[in-house]
Amino acid sequence: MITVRCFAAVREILGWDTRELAPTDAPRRASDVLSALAGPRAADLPKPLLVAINCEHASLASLVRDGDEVAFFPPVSGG
Amino acid sequence: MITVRCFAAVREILGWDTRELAPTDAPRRASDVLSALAGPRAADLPKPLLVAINCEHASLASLVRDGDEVAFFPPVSGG
Amino acid sequence: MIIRLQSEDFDPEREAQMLDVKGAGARVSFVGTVRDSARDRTITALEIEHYPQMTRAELARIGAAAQSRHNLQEVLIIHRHGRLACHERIVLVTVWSAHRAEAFAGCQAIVDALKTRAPFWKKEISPEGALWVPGQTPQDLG
Amino acid sequence: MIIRLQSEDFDPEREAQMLDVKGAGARVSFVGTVRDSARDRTITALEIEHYPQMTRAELARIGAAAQSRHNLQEVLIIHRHGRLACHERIVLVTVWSAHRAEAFAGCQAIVDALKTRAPFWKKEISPEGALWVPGQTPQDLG
Repeated sequence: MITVRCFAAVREILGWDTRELAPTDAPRRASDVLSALAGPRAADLPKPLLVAINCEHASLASLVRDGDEVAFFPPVSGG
Repeated sequence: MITVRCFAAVREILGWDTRELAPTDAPRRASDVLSALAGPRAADLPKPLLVAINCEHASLASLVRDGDEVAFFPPVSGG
Repeated sequence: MIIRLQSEDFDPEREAQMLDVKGAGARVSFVGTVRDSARDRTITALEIEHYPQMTRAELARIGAAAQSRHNLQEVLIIHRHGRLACHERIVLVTVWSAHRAEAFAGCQAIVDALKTRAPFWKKEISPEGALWVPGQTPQDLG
Repeated sequence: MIIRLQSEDFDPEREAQMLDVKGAGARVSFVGTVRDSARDRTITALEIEHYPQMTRAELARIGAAAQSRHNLQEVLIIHRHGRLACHERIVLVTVWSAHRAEAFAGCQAIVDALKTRAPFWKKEISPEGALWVPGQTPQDLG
């Protein structure tokens, strides 16, 4: 399974914070994972949208594999 | 009177920390004040030699007036 | 290197003393606090959300990168999350080095990286309502 | 702005708290301590001589220049003199600003100016004997 997490404004817009997604045979990019779960609401998400895979910064074009945790969130503001 | 003060290695080399010097009619530069009090030992002093007049950084070429406090010291190392 | 994520407040000096770094010569600390106004609004509180597992990993990467690049003897990062009232401390970054230039550069590099890489999101609470603080978008993420 | 010259030690956090600066957002502190070695010699103590009237005036000038140039809300400088054992604190510079970049730049500007403009001289005491620390010569004094 692929675990998908959302934070901050992304979580508020999509209305959930964690989902599981069954893996597919064909390789999927983070953008495909987002489309599969966000549907038409993907258009409302903040831009730029940041992506992390397994707790490391990644991009919408990064490949997601079975067992990965992929996260979507707005630009961060730590410190 | 002109008050002359020395610090750190300058004080150690000259052997005193404060002297008074009677003013003269002709204007004197800080370098003249030093020559009048240090004599031949002026050659042993650390280079560069820093100068302050009335607690502000100055130079050996700065004019010294009656009532001034002039100080001679090596480069500083605060902090 | 010490990395701590917590909701409670901290005493910056006590935390630094506990690390007991000897002979470093220079120590530089940054403390960030909740401002009482921002974007022309009065701020009464800040709600800080984060991504716990990633935050811990990312702070460790940020600290380690600064430690090796700026020759730091020790690094301490404490970042709070949850709801903080205005004027409360948010974050502490303290670094130790033999020389002051490295300590300043190392501390600033960590604080800059927190702003662009550490997965925290802040919501400013004001009498007019709540607003997400716009984050910074670095060019080199991923 | 608070400028203090003293032979006694100080608690950096307590001194900063006493100023009670509100709503600054960013606070940067530098603490300099006596190193245990320098120039390949073991250092057991440091003797700091200064020029009291000028030190006070020069620190006030340095603090005021940084405050206006870097938009600092508040500046605290505490510098010790006399004989200090190794690892003891020598100096504290703490500045407050609305933004972190100004706070870092302002604190570093003050620490840099202390090195080149503030009339302190340090003698390193080691088992091999005592040695004056070579000072830095800035180009723009006077």
